Amino acid sequence: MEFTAEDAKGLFAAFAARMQAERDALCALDGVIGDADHGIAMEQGMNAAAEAAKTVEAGTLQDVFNAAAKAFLNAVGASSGPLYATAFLRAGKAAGARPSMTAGELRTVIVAMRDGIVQRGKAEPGQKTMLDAWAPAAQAAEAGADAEAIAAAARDGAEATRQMVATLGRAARLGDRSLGHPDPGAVSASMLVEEICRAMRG
Amino acid sequence: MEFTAEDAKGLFAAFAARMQAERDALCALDGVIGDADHGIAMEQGMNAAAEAAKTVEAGTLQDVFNAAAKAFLNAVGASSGPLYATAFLRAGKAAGARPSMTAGELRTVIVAMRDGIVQRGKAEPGQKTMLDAWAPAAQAAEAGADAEAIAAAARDGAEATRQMVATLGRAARLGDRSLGHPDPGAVSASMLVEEICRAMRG
Amino acid sequence: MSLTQKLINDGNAAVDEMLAGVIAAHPEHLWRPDNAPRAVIAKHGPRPGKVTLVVGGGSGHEPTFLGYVGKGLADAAAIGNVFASPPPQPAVDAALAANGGAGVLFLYGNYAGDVMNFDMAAELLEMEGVEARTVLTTDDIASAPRDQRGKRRGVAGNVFIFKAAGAAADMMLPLDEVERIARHANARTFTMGVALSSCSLPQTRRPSFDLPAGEMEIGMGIHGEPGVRRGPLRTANEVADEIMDAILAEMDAPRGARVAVLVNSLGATPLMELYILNARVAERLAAAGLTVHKTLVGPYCTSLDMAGASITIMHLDDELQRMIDHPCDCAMFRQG
Amino acid sequence: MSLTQKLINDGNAAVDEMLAGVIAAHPEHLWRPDNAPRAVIAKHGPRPGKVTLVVGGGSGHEPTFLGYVGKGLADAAAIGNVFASPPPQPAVDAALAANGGAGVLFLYGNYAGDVMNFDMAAELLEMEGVEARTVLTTDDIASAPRDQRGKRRGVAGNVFIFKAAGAAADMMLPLDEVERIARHANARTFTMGVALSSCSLPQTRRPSFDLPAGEMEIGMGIHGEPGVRRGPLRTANEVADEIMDAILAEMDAPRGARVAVLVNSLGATPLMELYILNARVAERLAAAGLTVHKTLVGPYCTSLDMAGASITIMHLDDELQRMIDHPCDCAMFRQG
Ligand SMILES: Nc1ncnc2c1ncn2[C@@H]1O[C@H](COP(=O)(O)OP(=O)(O)O)[C@@H](O)[C@H]1O
Ligand SMILES: Nc1ncnc2c1ncn2[C@@H]1O[C@H](COP(=O)(O)OP(=O)(O)O)[C@@H](O)[C@H]1O
Ligand SMILES: [Mg+2]
Ligand SMILES: [Mg+2]
Ligand SMILES: [Mg+2]
Ligand SMILES: [Mg+2]
Repeated sequence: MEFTAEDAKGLFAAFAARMQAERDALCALDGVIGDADHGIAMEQGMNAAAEAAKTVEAGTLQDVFNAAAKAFLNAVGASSGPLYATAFLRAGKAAGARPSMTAGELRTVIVAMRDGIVQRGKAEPGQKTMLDAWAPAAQAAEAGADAEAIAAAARDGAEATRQMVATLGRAARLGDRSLGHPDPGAVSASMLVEEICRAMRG
Repeated sequence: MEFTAEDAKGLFAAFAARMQAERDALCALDGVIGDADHGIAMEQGMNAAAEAAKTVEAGTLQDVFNAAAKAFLNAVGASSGPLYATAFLRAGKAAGARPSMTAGELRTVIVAMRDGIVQRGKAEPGQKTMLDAWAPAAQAAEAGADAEAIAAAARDGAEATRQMVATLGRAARLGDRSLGHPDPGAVSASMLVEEICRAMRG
Repeated sequence: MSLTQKLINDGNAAVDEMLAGVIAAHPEHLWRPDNAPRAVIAKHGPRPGKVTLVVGGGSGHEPTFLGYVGKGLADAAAIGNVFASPPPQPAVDAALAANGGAGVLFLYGNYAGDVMNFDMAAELLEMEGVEARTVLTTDDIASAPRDQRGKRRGVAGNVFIFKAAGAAADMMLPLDEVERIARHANARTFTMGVALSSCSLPQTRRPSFDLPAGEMEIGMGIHGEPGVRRGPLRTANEVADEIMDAILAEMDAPRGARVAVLVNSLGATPLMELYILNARVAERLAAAGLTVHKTLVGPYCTSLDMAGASITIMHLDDELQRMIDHPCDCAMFRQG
Repeated sequence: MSLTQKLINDGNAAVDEMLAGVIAAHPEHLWRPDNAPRAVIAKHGPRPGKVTLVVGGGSGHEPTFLGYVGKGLADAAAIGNVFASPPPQPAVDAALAANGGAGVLFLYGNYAGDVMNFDMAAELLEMEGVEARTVLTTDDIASAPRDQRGKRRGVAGNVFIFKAAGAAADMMLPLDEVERIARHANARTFTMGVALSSCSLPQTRRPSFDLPAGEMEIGMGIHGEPGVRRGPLRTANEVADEIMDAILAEMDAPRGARVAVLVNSLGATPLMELYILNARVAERLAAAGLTVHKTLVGPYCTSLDMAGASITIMHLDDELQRMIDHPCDCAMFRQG
């Protein structure tokens, strides 16, 4: 199965729709341990990314990811902006300056996104950040797991942030009070991974 | 039955106790058509008046009323301050520079208070003010009614303010919206009249 | 019902503790006479031969009144209990402590209590041989019809009216002139506000009135007095439009006229919302062909912790513009 | 649950509408480049040879940041969405529009998002040949232990730290010096706050967190981030004491030292409560033998419509005192 530049645009549209639907729930999660805006950032960012992706004419996969990266960053700022902008730039590089790839190669996109997030945010697994969803997803992808399993790895990773004490980002000042609450960035990440996996299955 | 300067001090103590007990209810009434502070003004004013009255040594009835008037005014300001200060000054003049009078002469005190309120506030009956309790009470007192009847006249007067449209004071800007709500100043006035009538009965 | 959330100690002591904090914060601007703790006097400003401008009223409107005491603005303020006119004594104390010997102007909002107390103060001053006049501010256009201007309340327009009178006095104009300018400023100043939540008094810590979520009170006074009507909460633009429609109709200024604008928080409404309102106010004024000479945005005349805002427009002429531009240096308001 | 009561139009447009209202209100102080609507630049201040001080961060803290743009203070601000760091572009735009050619200092609160975005901005500037440095403010003593000062958040102390750096730049000191003074100011500035209610974002209009009546959050951040603990709401004096105990212990200033004080509203808490707090702050400082050189009281660094307050103490030395006393003329903050 092929994954074309048009499919990439569709993926960003799916991201946007999902974040729109989850906006208030993500804000509520962020309200418990952060500043209650994560759903807004993700919704605005993905809306802008999807818009920008849509307007890429006859471009390569990389063109689509690059346009999305820039749009996400400029619409959002915040923590999510640089993290996802860098992730998309890396993903675009991985997908390459070509009109399409196989859907299975979306695994390399997941891995690249993880790498971009690490590059920008310098997080390590276990610090209760979005990386705790992206890292297990990328590991599963690197191991060649199927779409279902990759999505499950991200979901489990997000769920596991409940038991972590935050040491990076806004919640890091909370100490033990962050225990018991999932990290909003990890939860939204697992949703994005789900959308990518849906695209992988076609 | 005699009403002595000591009894006058007791009367102010009774005013203070009554206003303390009714403070929040009077504030709530004032909140509907005014600024929600009438109970506070009356409590603070009567506390100060009772305190000042208590410290008058070997004074006449007039001395007690004068001390109370000054203390009430300085503790309160607001609308109630000048109105009750003037009322107490007039009441003191009526009671006279003598150590005591008969309890029945408290009727002249009620009349004098009404006169003081009119002098200071220039209200007319029917404008939905404290005068609408003091005026019927004073009329009953002038007619020689007994304590019970005077108190009832004040209560009925206060109750009747419900059906009035305010044309003086803070509520005057409300127009018809003041209809259906009693005037807080009239309600507190009827309570004060009750306390005077209780003293009249001994 | 639980008490409202406030950082206070004892509700009855709130005003005096606040004043202690004000004097501690602004020793260069303000002082109080030893025996007059409710009279706040400007360190600089009062001087021989100058008309003494005394403002005042109930507490809970900070920075009104004491924040506008200073060189170029008011010489002194008489401070009342929360939402309660001061008694006559602090007004007398304030006037005497700042007395420049050229007469006293009492300038304050039109409320029954204030009128009675300041009138008594003026009588006491006259007894001491000090000439005292009174000008009442009546800028709240929601509080009485146009033909009953004298019955209206004084609200946030105080800021501009005090400013104009303070400038006139600072220019050493005689009492007649200061009074005339104060009246002139008041006649050309128009305010209307909306409340989005009740305030609550420190003594009771209960909401002064009920305002259900989703509703607003239009034409709200600055003491929680009900306004002209209740209505569903509208957008900032709709609120600004309703207020500007009313003000522009009344002000009836020709195209090309200049105005001063105050977008005021009633206490709990933050700057973001005020500036959103101002964006629309500026649009409406431009559409009416009016030139904005000066804009103030912020908590200038509050109602304790009430959420809501008011819009004030002063219709300038050359004289008022000069007064509004005149420098002033108060603890809570500086300019020039 | 019903929406919180706000005077806005569209939550997503709130920041841009606010900025339109700010520019309309303060055309003498502020302007925006045509293609950079989120960069706010001082009309006066930036000039050749002068270090360019750029501040910035999320919106919702007004008058922080844009209110401190002006002669003698910041040259420009980069404006983010509500509680969200601006992306790199407005920071670059702001720096270039105000560029004096003597280097740029980015000065902002220590938050993960701001650090990432401003670092990207600095990289972009370096690519254009403009030297850019960064100083993070970390004055919130409740946000990390003393030995991890670098992890702490920047909160209301921003006002004093920006002021010191802005003065240094206005005195035409070189980039090294401006940076040193900014770091020095930050090291000697200590803040702690309490929240009495949640804020709510204009986009969601839901309380950001639950805070039951009768409780307060101690050590609250300025974005509604939870503080160090929950506790029953205490009196103003108890709150001031808890904060002052913590600050005095950390500041460790010898008797006779001078301090600057900021008693700050988080948005919905009115001046009366702030001045009541200040009365106690002044008492505590006097008891510690410290001299109050300057006191600011008001909404200086807010969290939308949150109720609550913070206390900031800056431990002055001769240099910082000079910087704090230096005149400045911003739309929302003037002095000297
Ligand atoms: N250095 C980092 N590396 C990876 N993820 C991070 C980092 N810092 C923060 N995050 C993630 O960002 C999320 C918050 O994003 P968002 O709410 O949009 O931004 P902000 O914290 O600026 O309000 C956190 O839940 C966390 O997952
Ligand atoms: N001119 C007046 N004459 C008589 N009573 C008046 C007058 N003006 C106001 N009042 C009374 O004062 C009451 C309000 O008193 P209070 O709440 O203590 O003062 P304020 O209106 O200054 O807050 C009103 O309910 C009314 O009864
Ligand atoms: Mg967040
Ligand atoms: Mg009242
Ligand atoms: Mg009152
Ligand atoms: Mg944020």
